[in-house]
Amino acid sequence: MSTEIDKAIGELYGHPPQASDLVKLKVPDIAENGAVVPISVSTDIENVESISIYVEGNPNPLAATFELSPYIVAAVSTRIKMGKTSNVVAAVYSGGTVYTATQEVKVTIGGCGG
Amino acid sequence: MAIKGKAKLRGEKVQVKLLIKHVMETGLRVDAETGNKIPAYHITEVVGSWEGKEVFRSNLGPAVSKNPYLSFQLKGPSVGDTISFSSVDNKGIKDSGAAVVK
Amino acid sequence: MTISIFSTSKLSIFGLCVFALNATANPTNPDFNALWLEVDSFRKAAGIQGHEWRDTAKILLGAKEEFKVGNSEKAFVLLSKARAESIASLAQAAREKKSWKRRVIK
Amino acid sequence: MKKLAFLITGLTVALYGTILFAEPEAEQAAFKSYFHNKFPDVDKPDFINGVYALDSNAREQWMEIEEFPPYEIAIDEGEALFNNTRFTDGKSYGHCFGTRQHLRKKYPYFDNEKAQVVTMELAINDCREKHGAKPLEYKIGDLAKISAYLSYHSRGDVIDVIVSGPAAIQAYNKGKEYYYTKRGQLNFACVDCHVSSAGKRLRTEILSPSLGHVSHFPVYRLKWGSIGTLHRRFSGCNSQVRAKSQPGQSEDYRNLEFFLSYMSNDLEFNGPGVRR
Repeated sequence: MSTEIDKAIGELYGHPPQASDLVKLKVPDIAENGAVVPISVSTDIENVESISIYVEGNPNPLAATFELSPYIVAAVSTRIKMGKTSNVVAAVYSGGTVYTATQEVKVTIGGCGG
Repeated sequence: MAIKGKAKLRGEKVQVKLLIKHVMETGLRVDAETGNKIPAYHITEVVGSWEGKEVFRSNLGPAVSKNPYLSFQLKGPSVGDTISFSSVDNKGIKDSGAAVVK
Repeated sequence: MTISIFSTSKLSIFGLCVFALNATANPTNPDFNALWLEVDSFRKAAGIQGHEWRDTAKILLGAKEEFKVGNSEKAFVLLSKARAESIASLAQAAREKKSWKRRVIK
Repeated sequence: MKKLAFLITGLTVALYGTILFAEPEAEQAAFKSYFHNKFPDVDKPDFINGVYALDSNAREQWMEIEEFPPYEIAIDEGEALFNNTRFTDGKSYGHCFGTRQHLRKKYPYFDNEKAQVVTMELAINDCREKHGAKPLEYKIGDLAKISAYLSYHSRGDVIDVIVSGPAAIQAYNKGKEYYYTKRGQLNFACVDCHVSSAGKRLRTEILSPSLGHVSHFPVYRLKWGSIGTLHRRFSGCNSQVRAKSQPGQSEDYRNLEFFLSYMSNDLEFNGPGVRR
């Protein structure tokens, strides 16, 4: 993971990230179109306070954050823009620890679809 | 109301999905005619509420796709309950919508 | 100095070559407008048959602009390009009148 | 003697008619079986899903977007436009179309009086003009939204284009010729990309099969970031092979739509759709 994302995570949560298998990140290996990349983050970690999504190759890596209440199950989805092939990072914040998962998404530039 | 919402009870959880009409301009694109940068214009915050309580809050940056889609799951609401949504963008323009749990 | 900027080999095939163009270094070549109109008529002829290419009209406009500001050499280069395109598109139109039939799935 | 002549004339006309008919029908069968043989693993009805019938990675992302597709906004806006528009004479779209249900499957059809192919988009603007309103732009915007709304309410209906009579067959043949003719600087015909090369990659794209091409329009293309009509896509294809594109609802595009729709007869309408 890049220091840029480490920094962004540090700024948001005040704690350094640690990679964890408990964070389930679902993104395509190859994006259909960088304009709309479906992404889902879920975890079995309890008492999740926040989930955030980062795109390494974007000028501002932080794409979105989700603040969770006790009513929320830790499973969120959205769609993000990606300018080029890069790592996508999901961070889950619970009990003073930031857990992360990383996956590369290949972005090919569109031509003719149909 | 431009926020479209859907809420479906599946087992014990309500799957909530919402779609907001918004250009989500990154601030990086250049206007082909004028050569000037198109200023960033995007939703900054989306809030979901149930029975007057805020249950969900999301902060969005310009890297979220045009016409943002968000989905989350709630524990608690039952069929017939209303989940309401509101959003605001970086120009302060507000939007809202609601979905009845099915 | 004489620069031959138009390939004449293709032209004669289609009987469209009414002149062999040798653009001279004279920046105010009086023939530009006549040549331009002719290439534009080729473009239109291809268009009527549904075979005009995407950029030919744009290139022709570009040639006109360049000529207007006195950039004659650039104007003739563009005009030459537009001419080649419009003639090739006319050739395509002629060829396709029959050859499309070979592709029909039977 | 007169009777005999009449009979012979009648027989000739009938025979002529049969010969004329035989061609589109046989061509349709050949077209379909080409794709069925080329992609034996694709369920026949699944051809309406285009490239997503062929590529599972792309299909998965597409299904995720279809969970709450961006064209739903267009459907809502199209509904409002269709129901709330009042022309200066007080009439509405309802006066032209009656119900909003099952409209899509009426189009395209060959109008013998007007001697031309009528598409749904053309009919929408005809309605406007009949009631004193300005026609809408054909490829994008409000017309595409109304088309999305009407297509949505015809989902599941079956494509059933009729090619009957000499004039209709002529339009069909013109559409066919357009489909098979190479155009543009790159010298490509529709058939070059969407038949023998369907399923193959062209740079980063998987080329979609022509069978079922018309079923899912209008589409919200991720590349466009908006909804657009079939004719917007046609002009995109023209432009990609560096041919001059035509205005929406040009005679060529309508004839092409007529031909392509006939080729996809018996498949279901499933528009609007999302495409990359």
